[in-house]
Amino acid sequence: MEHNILEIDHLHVVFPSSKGETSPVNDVSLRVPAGKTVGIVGESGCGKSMTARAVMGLIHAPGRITEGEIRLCGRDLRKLSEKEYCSLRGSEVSMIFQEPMTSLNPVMKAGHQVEEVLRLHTDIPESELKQRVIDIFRAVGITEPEKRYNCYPHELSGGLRQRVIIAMAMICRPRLMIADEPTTALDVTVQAQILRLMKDLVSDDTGLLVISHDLGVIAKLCDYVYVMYAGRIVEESDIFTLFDDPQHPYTKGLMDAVGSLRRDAEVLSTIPGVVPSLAHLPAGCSFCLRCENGSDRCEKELPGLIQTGPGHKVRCHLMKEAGQ
Amino acid sequence: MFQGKHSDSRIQKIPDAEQDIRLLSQLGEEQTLGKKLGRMAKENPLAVISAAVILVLILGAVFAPVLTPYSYTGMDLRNRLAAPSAAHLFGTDEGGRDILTRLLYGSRISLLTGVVPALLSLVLGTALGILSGFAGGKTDSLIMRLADIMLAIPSMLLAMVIMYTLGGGLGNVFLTLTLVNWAGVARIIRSETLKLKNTEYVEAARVIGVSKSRIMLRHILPNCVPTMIVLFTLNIPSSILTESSLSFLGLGVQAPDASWGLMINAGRQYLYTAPWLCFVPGIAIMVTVLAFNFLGDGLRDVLDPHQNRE
Amino acid sequence: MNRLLLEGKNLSRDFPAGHGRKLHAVTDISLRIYEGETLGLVGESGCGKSTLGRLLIRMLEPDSGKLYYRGNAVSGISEKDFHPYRRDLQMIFQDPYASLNPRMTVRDLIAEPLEAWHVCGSREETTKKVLRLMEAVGVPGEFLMRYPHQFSGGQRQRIGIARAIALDPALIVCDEPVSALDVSVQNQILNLLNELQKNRGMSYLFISHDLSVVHHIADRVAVMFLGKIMETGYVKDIYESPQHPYTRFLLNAVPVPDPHRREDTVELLKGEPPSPVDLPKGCVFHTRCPYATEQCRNEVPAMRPAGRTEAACHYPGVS
Amino acid sequence: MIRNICRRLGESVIVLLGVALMIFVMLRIVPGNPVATMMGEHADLAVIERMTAELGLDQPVYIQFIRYITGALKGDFGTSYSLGKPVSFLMGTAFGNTLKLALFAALFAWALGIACGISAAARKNGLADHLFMGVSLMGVSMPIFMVAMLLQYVFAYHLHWLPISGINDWRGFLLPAVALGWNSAGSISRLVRSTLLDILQEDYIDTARGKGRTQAGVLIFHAFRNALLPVITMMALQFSSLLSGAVITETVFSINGIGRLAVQAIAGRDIPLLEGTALFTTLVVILGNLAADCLYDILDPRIRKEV
Repeated sequence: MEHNILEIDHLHVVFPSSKGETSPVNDVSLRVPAGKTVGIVGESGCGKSMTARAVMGLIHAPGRITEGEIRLCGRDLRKLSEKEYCSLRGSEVSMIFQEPMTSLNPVMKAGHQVEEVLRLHTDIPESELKQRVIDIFRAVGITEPEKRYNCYPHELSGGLRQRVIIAMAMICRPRLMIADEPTTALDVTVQAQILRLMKDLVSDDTGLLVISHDLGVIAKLCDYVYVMYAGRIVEESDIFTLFDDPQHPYTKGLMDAVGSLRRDAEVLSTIPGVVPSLAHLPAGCSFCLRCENGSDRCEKELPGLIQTGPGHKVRCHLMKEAGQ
Repeated sequence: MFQGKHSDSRIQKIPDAEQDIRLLSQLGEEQTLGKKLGRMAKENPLAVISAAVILVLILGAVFAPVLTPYSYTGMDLRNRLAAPSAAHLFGTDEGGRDILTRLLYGSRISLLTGVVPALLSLVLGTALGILSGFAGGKTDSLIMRLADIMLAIPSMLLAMVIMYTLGGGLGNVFLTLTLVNWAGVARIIRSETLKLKNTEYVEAARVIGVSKSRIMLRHILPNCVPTMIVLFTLNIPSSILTESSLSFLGLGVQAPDASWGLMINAGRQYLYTAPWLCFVPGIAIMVTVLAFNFLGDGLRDVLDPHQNRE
Repeated sequence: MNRLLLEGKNLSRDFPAGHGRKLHAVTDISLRIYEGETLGLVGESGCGKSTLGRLLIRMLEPDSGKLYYRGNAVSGISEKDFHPYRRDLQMIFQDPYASLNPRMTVRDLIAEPLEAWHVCGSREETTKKVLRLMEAVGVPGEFLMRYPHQFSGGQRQRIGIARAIALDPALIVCDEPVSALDVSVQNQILNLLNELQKNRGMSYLFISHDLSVVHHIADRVAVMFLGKIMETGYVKDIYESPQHPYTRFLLNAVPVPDPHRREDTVELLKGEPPSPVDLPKGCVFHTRCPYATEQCRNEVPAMRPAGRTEAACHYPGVS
Repeated sequence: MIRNICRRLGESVIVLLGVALMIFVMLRIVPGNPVATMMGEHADLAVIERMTAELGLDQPVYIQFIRYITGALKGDFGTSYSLGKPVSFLMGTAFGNTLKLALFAALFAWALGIACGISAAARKNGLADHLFMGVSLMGVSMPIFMVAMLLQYVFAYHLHWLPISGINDWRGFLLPAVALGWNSAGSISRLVRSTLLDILQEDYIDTARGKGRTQAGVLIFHAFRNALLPVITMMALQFSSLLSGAVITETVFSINGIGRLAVQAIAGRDIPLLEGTALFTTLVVILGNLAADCLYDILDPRIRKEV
């Protein structure tokens, strides 16, 4: 029987602002099963990064989690003290950040930054630390690891820095790794290398959560996908069903936009309009103003997640009608 | 099904999420000056209080003759070095003159020595700074070397040397403080100009064919304004402090003009017998400078593009 | 074939890289842009594509090389003599947040080129023209007096486009105009650019790192690597039968948004681009090329016809 | 890096020459013959002329300047009119005192400034933050002579804990050093705080927290190292303002230092002495900045490794 590494239930993240509170993450529930890679896909500002930060306990003030549960291997993370959380970060759950150029401390040697994780979480004797780091460098495909150990971040290329960050995230063999747009800042040829490396990150008793706006990256890595829009999950499904049979109008629009570009259509598909402001979300479906089939009901009543097939859920009133 | 609907007017009216996200992550959103000041007023009550204090000081200076029954030169030798009392709120000095009265009149000089040099050095420094940053080459190195020289000499000594050359007096104090302060302004405005010069919107103006002088006036100068306001507000207290130090050494304004620094200079020999002679004007200086600093800090927090993340 | 619009010959440009060293951004590039076409310029970050774009419209001066606009030599002439050509050579920028002066209203922003060239007689006339331009790019006229921060990224990019087309230029250099935008908005802008080209007949030099975007919008493509053009040709030929190994690796590296095709079958390029400060001898690609020979390490390959494209490779079509 | 230092050294020499020229010219355009001023109203005209010639003051200004510079290079800044001794001798004795005072003050300012800055940044908008920043701003806003007189009044006059003036032992330095360093401590703590707060927004801080570093660990092991760079530059600049402040502090506490010498020079209309003190102080400031630049290069790996 498969078990879940990460379970998020009804997570709400709230940011107070001058115009009242906004919720970049609104009633998000998701699962990362052992041995699987799960993706969250959505456009900028949909709350996908904020969800990842919530799991890491790294939401910047004044934002805070107001509701919901986050369980890592059964432990409720929201009940942890800050100290307990610190001992968890890096050892049980770790994050691969988006910007390799700025995510490493510029005045520390790359090797020392990775070593730091071991120092914080393990009792490995001082004499072995360096060897461990060099081993992990080799494992993530860093050539000449002994030399790179002593390099400062500015002496490394973007791809190498991202490998260092991955090394840092995996060196303590955490149960869950979160990759927030891990290849967005990289060139295509380097991105392909990093994606290939990331495919091998998951083992039988760990999980990987990938955050991306790029359907190509998601298609390459993930087993299961959540689509987010304006702070809510609008569709979830296994990867094949999602790409073969997208149900939510937003997901369809997104797929069409990407698909028409690839097919080289004469006129490209677009989703009309812009993402609504989080401060002015309609009471009902947040996509209703951009949706072709939006009705009065959509504007007023928030649709729930409706099961349309095995493991396939969609947040849309049209679905219910289709199911009835 | 979603094809070619980008001109649908319904869509354009939906407010934009990107902005909210930017606000959320506390990245500075471009706002108008008025809005920023409003934000400061809301988030930084100290800055508002400081502005009020400054207003009170200015009113006190302007209406000094109305506010006090005493004359500021009139001696009253029977009443020398009187301690603070109901009649003389802050006591009297060695000539029996009311200290509150002298303080009010002195604030005219002290505020002027803050504002006038700050304004003059702002104009001079901004002009030279923009010129230096925009022209580059020889003009740039000439102006910047000159600024380096001015900045290398400790400001107090520079002020002393210039005051020695020019002699005392209010006008010369203005000139001296301007000469001491312009270089700092020029440097900051120059680096601001260099940054602005490399922005995409200045490049975009160049590609359109906008002339250089127009780029300086329409694109660079207006975007320097927030920095200029902050520099101006922070140069006032530093000028007041330098002037008070100069007057304390007897090098600043000359009697019968009375600045707060000069009052302290005169009262110094009575420090142990009549400490209010020194401490009352001293506190006045501190409060004034503090108010301008608080206001300047508040303005910087909302105006300075480099500090906007707070 | 349409008439030749702009031609760059042997353009080179270095930048100081500190400590007396040079960063070779563009090395000996020759390029032609024809009337009414879209030339896509693709390459990874730091390959010099933005520099090349700016060299071609003289927003940057080349260290060496010549520039011809409709047959007239426009390099080596003074800035004043060049000024009349400026009108015809416009640009759209990457970052819609940085390329509009935050202190100017939409009206002033779009009027700026009109006023700089005294296109309209009066203020009212200018405003009318501004409104027409806003309509053309799909920004509602009622937003005339708004400031850039009140718009979304896509709308700002539309304002930038309105500025660029205000003077009816013959060529617009589009420097990564959609890379800062989300995919649904990106498609809106691409549709707009296509529509404007159809109506107005200008040429685009479309600079992008995104191969699918270039595939869609370009008629011809030039692939750049480390300051050199590796391959040029019609978009169909480049994407279907690339001759230069770099082009092939680049195309293979793009992740396909289709989970059924995610198995890793193709060979990936090893390593990362060398530094543009210390260019490799011979072919600049040889350090990453699995087919490199002694000849590649020593001899700079010339651009020559290969298959249906032109490639700068000693062994075009090798695999 | 060596090249950088050489370039800066060259620039410093140019700036120093510029300073010398400026001060020299400024003091020469003072109306009236300085010798006459110095000797008083009743001096014999012939004597004045002889003195003028002796001091070389009848020569064109540029010749005087060249003479002065060549002299200064040999350590000869001329003879003080008012004190009748060589300027270099006077400055030699005074400089020791000023340096000691400035170093004590700097030590006090740096230690207090950094400690306050870090604790304020650790909890932005917390109690410590408001308290320390309020005190710092007061430090920046109080004229040095006020602080000095206040300290004198409270600790020497009322409490008799420390001497009112004079620097016979380390206790004598205590009040002047605090008075002088107070202001700098304020500037430094404000800079430390704002730099740290800026750095805490950087991506690599998230990385460090993601590793499991505690808030304090992040602040000390990651943020402070990076904050040190701008703070060091600031400290060097503060050294210049310390020397400015020394003029006042030395006057209030009657310490025989360079600053007091400068004040005496002005009182005695003593041009060589004023020139000498101004130039020498500037030299010290420039050397301080040079040292800070080098330290910056050593601390920042981004500059260090690029040879």
